[in-house]
Amino acid sequence: MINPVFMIAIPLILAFLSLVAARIKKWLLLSGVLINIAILFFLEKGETVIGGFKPPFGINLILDNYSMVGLALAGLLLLAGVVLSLDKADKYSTVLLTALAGINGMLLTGDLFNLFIFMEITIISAYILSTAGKKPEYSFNYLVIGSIGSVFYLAGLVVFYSLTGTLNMADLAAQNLSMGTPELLVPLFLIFTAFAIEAKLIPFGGWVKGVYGNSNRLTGALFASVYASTVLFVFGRVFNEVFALSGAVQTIIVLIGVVTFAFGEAAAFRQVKMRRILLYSSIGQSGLAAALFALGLIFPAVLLVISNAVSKFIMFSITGKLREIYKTDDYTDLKGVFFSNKLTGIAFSISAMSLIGLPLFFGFYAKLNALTALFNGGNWFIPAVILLFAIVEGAYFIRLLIALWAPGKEGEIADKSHAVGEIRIFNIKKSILVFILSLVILAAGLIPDLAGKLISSDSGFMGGDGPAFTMSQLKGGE
Amino acid sequence: MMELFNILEVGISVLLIFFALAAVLSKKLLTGIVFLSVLSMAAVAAFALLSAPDVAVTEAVIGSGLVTFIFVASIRGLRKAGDGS
Amino acid sequence: MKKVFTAALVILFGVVLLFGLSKSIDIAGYGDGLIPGKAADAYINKNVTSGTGEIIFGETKNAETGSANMVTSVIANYRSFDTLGEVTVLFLAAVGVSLIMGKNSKEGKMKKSGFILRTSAGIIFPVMLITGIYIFTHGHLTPGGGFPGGSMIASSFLLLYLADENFKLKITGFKVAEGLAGTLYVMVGAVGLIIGGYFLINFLPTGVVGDLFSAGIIPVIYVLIGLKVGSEITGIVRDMHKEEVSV
Amino acid sequence: MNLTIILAVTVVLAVVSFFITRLNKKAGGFLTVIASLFAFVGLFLLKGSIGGEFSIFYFSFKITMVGWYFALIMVLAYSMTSFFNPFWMDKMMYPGSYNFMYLLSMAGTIGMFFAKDFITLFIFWETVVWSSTFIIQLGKSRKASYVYYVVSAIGSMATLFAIMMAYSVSGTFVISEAFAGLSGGAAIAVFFTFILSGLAKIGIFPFHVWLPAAHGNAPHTFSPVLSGGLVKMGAFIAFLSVTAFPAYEIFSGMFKVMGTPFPIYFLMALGAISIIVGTLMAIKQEDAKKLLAYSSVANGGYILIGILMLDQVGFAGGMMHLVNHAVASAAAFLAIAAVAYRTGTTKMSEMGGMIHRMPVTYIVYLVAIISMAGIPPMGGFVSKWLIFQGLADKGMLFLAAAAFFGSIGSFMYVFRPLSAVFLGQTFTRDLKKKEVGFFMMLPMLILTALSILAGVFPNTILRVITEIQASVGISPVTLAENTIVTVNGYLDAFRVFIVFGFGFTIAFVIFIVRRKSKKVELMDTYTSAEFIHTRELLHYSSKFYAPFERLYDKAPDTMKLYKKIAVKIGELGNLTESLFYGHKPEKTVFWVMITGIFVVIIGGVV
Amino acid sequence: MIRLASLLLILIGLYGIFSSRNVIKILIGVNVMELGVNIFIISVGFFKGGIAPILTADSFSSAMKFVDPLAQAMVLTSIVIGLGITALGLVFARKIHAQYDTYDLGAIGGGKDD
Repeated sequence: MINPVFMIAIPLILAFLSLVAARIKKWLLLSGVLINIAILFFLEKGETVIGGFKPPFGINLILDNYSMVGLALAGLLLLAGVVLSLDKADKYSTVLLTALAGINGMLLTGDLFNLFIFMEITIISAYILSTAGKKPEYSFNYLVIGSIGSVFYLAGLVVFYSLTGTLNMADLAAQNLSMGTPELLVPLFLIFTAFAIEAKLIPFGGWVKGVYGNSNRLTGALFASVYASTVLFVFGRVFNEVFALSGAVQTIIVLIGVVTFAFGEAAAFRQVKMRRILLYSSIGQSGLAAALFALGLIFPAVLLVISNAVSKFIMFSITGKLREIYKTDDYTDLKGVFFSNKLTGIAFSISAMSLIGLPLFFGFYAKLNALTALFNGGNWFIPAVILLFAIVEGAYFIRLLIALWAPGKEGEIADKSHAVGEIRIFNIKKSILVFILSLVILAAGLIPDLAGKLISSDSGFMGGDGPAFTMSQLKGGE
Repeated sequence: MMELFNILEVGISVLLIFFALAAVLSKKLLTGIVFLSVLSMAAVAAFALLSAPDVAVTEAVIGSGLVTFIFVASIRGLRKAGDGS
Repeated sequence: MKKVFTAALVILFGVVLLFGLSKSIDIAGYGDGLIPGKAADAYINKNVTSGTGEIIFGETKNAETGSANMVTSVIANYRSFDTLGEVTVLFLAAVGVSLIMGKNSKEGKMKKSGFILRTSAGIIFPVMLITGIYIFTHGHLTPGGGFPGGSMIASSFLLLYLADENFKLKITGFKVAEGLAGTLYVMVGAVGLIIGGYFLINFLPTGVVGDLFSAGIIPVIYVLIGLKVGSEITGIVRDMHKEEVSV
Repeated sequence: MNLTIILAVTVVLAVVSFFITRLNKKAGGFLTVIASLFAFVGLFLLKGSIGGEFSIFYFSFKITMVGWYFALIMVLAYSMTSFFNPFWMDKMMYPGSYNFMYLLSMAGTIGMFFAKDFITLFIFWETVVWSSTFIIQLGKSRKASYVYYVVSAIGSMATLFAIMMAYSVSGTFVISEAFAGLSGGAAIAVFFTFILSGLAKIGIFPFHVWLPAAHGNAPHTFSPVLSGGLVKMGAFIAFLSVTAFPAYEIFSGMFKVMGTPFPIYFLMALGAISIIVGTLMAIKQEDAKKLLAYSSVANGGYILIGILMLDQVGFAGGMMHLVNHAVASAAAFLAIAAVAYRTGTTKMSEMGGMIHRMPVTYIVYLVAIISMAGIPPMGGFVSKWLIFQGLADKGMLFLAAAAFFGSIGSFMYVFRPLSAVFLGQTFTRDLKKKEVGFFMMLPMLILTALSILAGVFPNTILRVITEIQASVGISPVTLAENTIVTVNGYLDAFRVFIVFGFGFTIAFVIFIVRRKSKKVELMDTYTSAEFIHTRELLHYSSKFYAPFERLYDKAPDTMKLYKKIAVKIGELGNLTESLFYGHKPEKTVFWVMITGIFVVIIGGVV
Repeated sequence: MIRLASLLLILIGLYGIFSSRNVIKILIGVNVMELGVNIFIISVGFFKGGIAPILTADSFSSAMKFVDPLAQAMVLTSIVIGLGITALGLVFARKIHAQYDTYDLGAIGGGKDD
C-alpha cells in the first residue's frame, strides 16, 4: 500500500526536476500523470498524518471514497488531456505537474489552510494556462478576481479559526457550529465567495467567458473537466462535511446555484461559437451541481460532476482542434464537419447527448438521480427549473449536433457536397482515444447501477446516502 | 506600557488607512506604488506592534522591498508612453 | 457621479459586511488569549504528540521540536506541508513569469553604472549574502527564516546584477538550484516517511531549545527554503526586468 | 414468441445493418425490411402471452392488450415503410446511421408500449425521440429536426416531471400504481404535465408545429413512419392519462362540462381546436407532404377526443381511428414518396396527370384519402362515425361541430393533391416516368387492402378494442355479426360497402363508356405578349382554394409563439452575458458586493 | 483598532479594484487587500499583553503568554503567495501593455475572442 502523500510528492518532485532537466520535461509530465494513475490503485484509504503530528494539530490527508472518486476523475482526465494534446502540454509541463500536485492536494487535504494553499497552487496554474489564449486581459481579470476570492477565503477562515482555534476540517465540523444562524453568515459568505468564484457560479464567475472562450484544445479541456470537477468536489466536501449548511444560508446558496443553471443555459442558447456554448453550459452544470451539493445531495451531484467533466473534456478537445484547423469555432461555418470524421463525431454526439440527459447515456442516470433525490426531499421547484432548462439545453446541443452532422440548404436533402472540408480532426489513434472516452459515457449509461456502485462503492460519500435511484429498483418495484 | 500601546495602535491604524487611501487614490502610478511601499512599512510597524517579529521581517523584505521593486521594474520605461494617470 | 456611486456602493457593502462580521467576532478589539488545548496552544507548549511539560529556554531537551522560535516550529515542522505548498506557489509563479515573459523579450539594457555603485555593490553584496544565510540558518532562534533570508540572498544578487553589466546571471545555475532545492525538500519529507513513518517528520534529534543545532530538520528545511526562495525570486525579478520587444 | 427475442434481434440487427450498409447500401436497406417484418410477425404471435410480466436487463415489461395493439400498429407502419428503404439509400447522406436509427427507434417504440414502469417507458420514449431526430435531419430541413426535438423535449420533460412528482407521492414507478394517492392541486399538475408529451407527440394545438415541419421535410421513407407510427405514441400517453391516471375518478369532484370533468374537457377542446386548425392549414398547403402532415394534426384531434372520452362508443372510435389513420396516412405518404421517387418533387404545382404513369399509386392514394376523410366504405368512416356517436351521446356540441367541420374540410384538402398530382395532364418531363417496382408497390397495396378491410369488416379490429375496454373497466362497445350497435343506431359496414361498391361500379361504367375529353398541355397557356416568370402559378392547383383561404389569411402563426419564447430566452442569455461577463474585474467586484449586501440582509443579520 | 483598520484596508483595496481600470492600480488594490487580510489574521492571533512567540532569555518559558504562532505562520505563507500573485499579475499587465499599448482596461474595449 502506498501513502497518499505520494500523490502530491511525486508530481512535485517531477515538477522540480523538470526545471533542471528541461529537455525531457515532456516525458516527466507523461510519467507523472501515468504514475499518478498507477498509484491510485494502491493507495491506503483512511487518514494520513503528515509530519507525525496528530490532527487537529498537524495536517492530515483524508482518502475516503469521495476523494478517491475525485482523484481518479481528475487524474484520468488529465492523463487523457496530456496524451491528446502532448504537443501543447510540452510547454506547460512544469505547470501541469505542479497543478496535478495542487489538485491532488485539494482533494486529499483535511485541513482548511492547507486547502487554501493547494487551491492557490491550482488556481495559479490555471492563471498560467489561461495565457495560452493570448488574451492577457482575460488572464489578468481571472487573476484579480481569483485574488479577491483568496483574500475573502482567508478572512472567512480566520474568523472561524478565532472562534474555534482549529483549522482542521474534522475538528471544525465537530464543534457543531450552527451554520444557519446570522452569527456565522458573513464568514460563511466570505468562504463561499472564494469557492463560488472558482466554481463559476453567477454572479461570481465573471472571468469564465474570457478564459474558457479563448482556450485551446488543451486548456479548454482541462479547465472544463479537471479544474471544474476538482473545485466542485472540494465545494461539496467543504459545504457538507465542514460547514454543514442550513437555514437561510443554504437557501441562498441553492438559489444562487439554480439561478446559475438557468442563466447559464439561457446564455448558451443564443451562442453560435462552440466554445461559448460549451462554456455557458459548463457554468449551468456547475450551478446545478453546486445547488445539489448545497442541499446535501452528494451522490447525484457527484454523478453530475463526473458526467459533465467527461463530456466537456471530449467536446472541448474536439472544439479546440476544430478551431485550430478551421480558424473558427462558429458552428455555422463548420457545417457537416463530422461527415469525414465519423468516429470523432460520434464521440462528440454521445457527450452532448449525455449532457442533455438523454437516456442510454450516463447523464440521464445522473439527472434521474438528482430529480429523485430532490423530489424525495419534497422539493419540486428545483426539478421544475432543471427540466425547463433541460429543454433549452437540449435545444442548443441538438441544434449544434444537427449543424455539425448534416449540412445542406433548407429545402434540399442533407448532402455531403455542402460539408465543410474533409480534413481529419484527429489522427486515427487520437480519434480512437476520444471515442473510447465517449464509450465510457455510453457504457456507464447502459449499466448505470454498476457505474453508480463503482462510484459510491457501498459506503457512499461522507457517510451520506448512495444512489437515490437505481435501475434495479424498477425490477423489484421498490 | 498599555497606554503607549493604545497610542501606537491608533497612530498606526490612521497611517494604514491614510496610506492605503493614498495608494489607491493616487493619480500617478509611481506615486501609488510608492504609497503602497510606505503602506507596507506601516504594516511592518503594525506587525511589530502585534508581537509578530517574524512577519514584520518578512513583510519588510518581501512586501515593501521586493514587491515595490517588481512594480517599479514593470512600469519602468513605460511611463514615457504617458500611462501615468 | 460614477465615483460617488462606486464609493457609495463600497461604503454600503463595507457597512453591511462589518456589521455582519461584528456578530461573529469583535471587529475593533482583540481576543482574550489563546483557546486552551487547541492548535496554537499545543504549538507553544510543544505537546502535540506527547506532553513534556513546561518548555524552558536553554534547558528543555529533546522536545518534539527544538525550535525556540515558535513560528518557525510551525512553519518548518508542525505545518511544514503548508510550507512545501507555499514554496511551490512561488515556484509556480516563477515558472509562470518566465513562461509568459519567455518570448518577445530581451534583457533590459542597463546604463553603465557608476564607479561608486559598482564598488559599493561589491562591498554590500557579501554582507547581504551572509546576512541572508545567517537569517535562514538561525530561523529557529531569531525572527526571520527561510523567506526573508532567501529574499535577502536574491536581493544581494540583484544588487550585483544592477550594478555590474558584466555580471550575467546564469539562469541554468539558478534553475538547477531551484529545482534541486525543491526536490530535496520533498526528499527530506520522504526520508522522514521511511525513517519515522510520517511524511516530513522531524527525524533528526532535537537538542536543547535555544542552541544552534537544536531543531532537528528545521535548519535543513530552512536552508532549502532559503535557497529555493532566493533562486525563485531572483528568477522572477530577472524576468520582470526584461524589456518587451514590441510585437 | 418472446418479447426479449424481438427486442434483442431488432437491436442487434440495428447494429448489424449499420455495418452492412457501409459494405453494401442496398443490403443494409433490405436488412431493415427483414428486421421490421420479423418484429411484426413476432409481435403478432405475442398475443398469446398477454398478461405476462418479465424483465430484461433492468427494464421491466408487462405485455398488455393495449400495448400489443399499439405496438402492432406501430410496427406495421415501420415494416411497410421499410420496403422503401433499399431504394433510397443512395440519396441518404448517412445510410448506415439511417438504418441503425430506423431500427433503434422501432425497438424503442416496442419497448415503450410494453413498459411496466414509467422509467422504462421514458427511456424507450426518449430513445425514439433522439434517434428519429437524427433521421429527420437527413431530410430536406435541418430546422425541422430542431423543431421536432424541441417540441418533443417540451413534452418529455413535462412528463418526466409528472412521473417524478407521482413517484414522490406513491413511491413507485410502476405504471399501474404510480399515480395512487394523488389529489388536489398536485393531481392537476401531474395530469397536465404528464399528458403534455402525449399532446406534443400527437400534435395537438399548440404543439402541432412540428408535424408540418417534420413530416413535410423528413426523408420520404420516414414521413410515413412519423405520421403513421410515431404520432401514435402520443395516443398511448393520452390513454395512460385516463386509465393509469384515473382522471375521471380523481377529477370526479370537479366542475364538469357535459358530464366530463373540466381538465379532461379542456383537453378534448384542444383536440377540437386541432381538428379545426389542422383542417384549415391543410387546405392552404402547396406541398403534398405538408398537407398530409396537417391532416395528421386534424386526425390526431379525433384520436385524442375519442380516447379521452373513455366510454363505450367514442373510445372505441378513437382507438379504431388509430389503426385507420395509421394505415391510411402511411399509405398516403408512401404514395407521395413513390411519386417523389420518380419525379423528385413533392410540390403539387410541379406535377400532374401521374395517374397515367402510376395508376397503382393513384389507387393507393385514393383509398387512403377516402379513409382519412371518413368516407365510406373505408375504415376511417367507421371510426369517425363511432366518435360522432360518442360525442352526440354526451351532447358535446362544440366538439361534435368541430369534428363535423373536420370531416367536411378533409374533403377539400384530400381532393387537392389528388387532382393536382394525379389528375389533369402529365408534365412532358414526366411522360417517361414509370410506375414503381413491385417491391415498393407491395407495402402500398397491403396498406390499401387493410384500409378497405377495416371498412368492410370493422368488427375484427373492434373485437380487439372490446378486450382493451374490458381491461380498463369500461363497458365494451356492442358488436353484433357485422354490425356495430350504439344507443342512437347501428352500422352495418358490409352493407355500406355493398351500396358504395354498387355506386362506384355505376360511376366507373359511365366513365368508361362516355366520350374521352380533350387534352391540353398543362402549362400551355396563351398570354398576350406577356412573359410568364412563374409558370407554376398557372398550374391549376396553385391557389386552389384561394377564396376560401382568404377567410383566415390573418390567422396567427403558432410558430411565432415559439419563436417569441426563444427570443425571450435569448434575451435572458444576452442579459446574463452583458451583466456578468467581460474583461474588467470591476464587474465581478460589483456583483460580489451586491450579492454580499443581499445575502447579509436576507440572512437576517441586518 | 488595528483590526478595524485592517478590515477597512480590505475594503479600500476592493474600492481600488472596483474604481480603477488601470491594471497597475488594480494590482495595487489587490496588494492593499492582501495586506489588509494579513494584518487581520495577525490581529486575530493577537491579544493584549501577548508576547512574541519566540523563546529567548527574557521570555524563557512556554507557560508565558505568547501570541498565536499559527496565525503568524499563516500570514508568512500568505505574504509569499501574495508576492507570487503580484509578480504574475504584473507580467499579465506587461503583456496587456505589449499587446494593446495601454494599461487601461477600458481602452481595450471588450477584447473580441479570436
